[in-house]
Amino acid sequence: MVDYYLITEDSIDITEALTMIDDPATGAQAIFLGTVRDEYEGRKSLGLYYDAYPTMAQTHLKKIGEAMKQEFAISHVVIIHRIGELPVGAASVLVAVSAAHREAAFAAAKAGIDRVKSEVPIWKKEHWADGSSEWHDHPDHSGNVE
Amino acid sequence: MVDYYLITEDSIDITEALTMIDDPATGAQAIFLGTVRDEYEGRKSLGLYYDAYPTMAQTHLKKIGEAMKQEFAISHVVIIHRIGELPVGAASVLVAVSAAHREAAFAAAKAGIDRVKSEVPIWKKEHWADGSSEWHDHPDHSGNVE
Amino acid sequence: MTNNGITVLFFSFAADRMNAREKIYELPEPLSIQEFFQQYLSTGLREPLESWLFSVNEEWVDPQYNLRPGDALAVVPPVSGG
Amino acid sequence: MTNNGITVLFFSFAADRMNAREKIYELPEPLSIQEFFQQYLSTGLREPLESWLFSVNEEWVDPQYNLRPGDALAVVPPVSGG
Repeated sequence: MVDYYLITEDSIDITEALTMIDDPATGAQAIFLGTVRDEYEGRKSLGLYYDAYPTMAQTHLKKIGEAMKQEFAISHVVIIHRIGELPVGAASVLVAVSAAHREAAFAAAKAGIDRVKSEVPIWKKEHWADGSSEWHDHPDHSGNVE
Repeated sequence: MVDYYLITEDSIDITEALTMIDDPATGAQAIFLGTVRDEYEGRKSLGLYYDAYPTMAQTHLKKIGEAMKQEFAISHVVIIHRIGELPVGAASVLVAVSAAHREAAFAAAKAGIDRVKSEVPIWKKEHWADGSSEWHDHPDHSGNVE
Repeated sequence: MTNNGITVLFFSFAADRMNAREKIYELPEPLSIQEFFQQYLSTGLREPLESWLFSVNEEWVDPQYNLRPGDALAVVPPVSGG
Repeated sequence: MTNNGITVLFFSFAADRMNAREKIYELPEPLSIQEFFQQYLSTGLREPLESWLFSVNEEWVDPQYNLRPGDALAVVPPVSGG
């Protein structure tokens, strides 16, 4: 029955997150779990490196969670973003929400992950299967390797 | 990397469900977990008894999952509904979906739980804190105890 | 069960009203679900035909379905899972 | 760090281009972020001022912000988390 926001290099524990949002008054838990894919825009990938401004990113996760609680009829929020080197299949981000009813839980979780992806100072570098690497935010975008 | 549909009296293991929908090609997992609340329509509750037509209910869960895979760009589905006596806080239903992208994952999970709640032959009886019990589907609805 | 026996399944408050989750009925003549319901179930169930869904051998059927010996008929109240 | 030193943080491809995640600059005179960027960073970062967000001491600021000794300035590329 707490809200919790974390930037971490450790693996994400979804069971622990569910314990944190647990509340006898809530009947609906919506959870989004983002994992590292084996391809991006059709190109094979081995994994991602996540860079971050950790203190500011964590503060921003909290801002997002507090805004979610203002905007939606939800009870508790956990947002965790893992950083560092992540292989394909590893969980990079978790947004977990508990609410009395499912409509609010879904809407809040969706808004939460959208904002995490667009607002939090975190950057990812793709490790392509051909051995090169590329930042997703690099201005030369696709094909460039620096 | 399987689809899985189950009616069970055992507790729901979300970690196991995530393993089943796991796939290196998917980056988005949306999970809905329904739990037993401590009140219903403002009245204190101690828990729920879930009755079911188990074989038909499980067939129906599979139909719902297969329809979700037709309608949304998702990879794998797990739907589990627990039946029997459940105390407040226990998980009664899980819908877990993996997809390449989050929009499809959220839309499919939402559609899935909506259909589970409206279509599957499962019925719940509320155990009120005053010691009486009442079926949610009872025609006399609120206040009646049979 | 004799040649003309059908098994009927009850759930939720319907099982309470029938004091049974499962009953076997002997039908002296072929009946549709609608006819069977009026003759054998309506008094005990106390809700009209329109209140129920029916399945036979785990497939949804409408009340015009003609019951056959050995059928398992389920009398299904409005669902309330989740 | 002397009295006029500011710390500048770089991330992602900006850190690659600057060959550093953190640098300390000595400012002989007070400068806004915009002025500091043009004199000290634009050559190395190779992207115009408009490409970046800035924070000072972990609060977002605009490029008109006047840098003060001891400030920690972060040069923030478009985010790509999740």
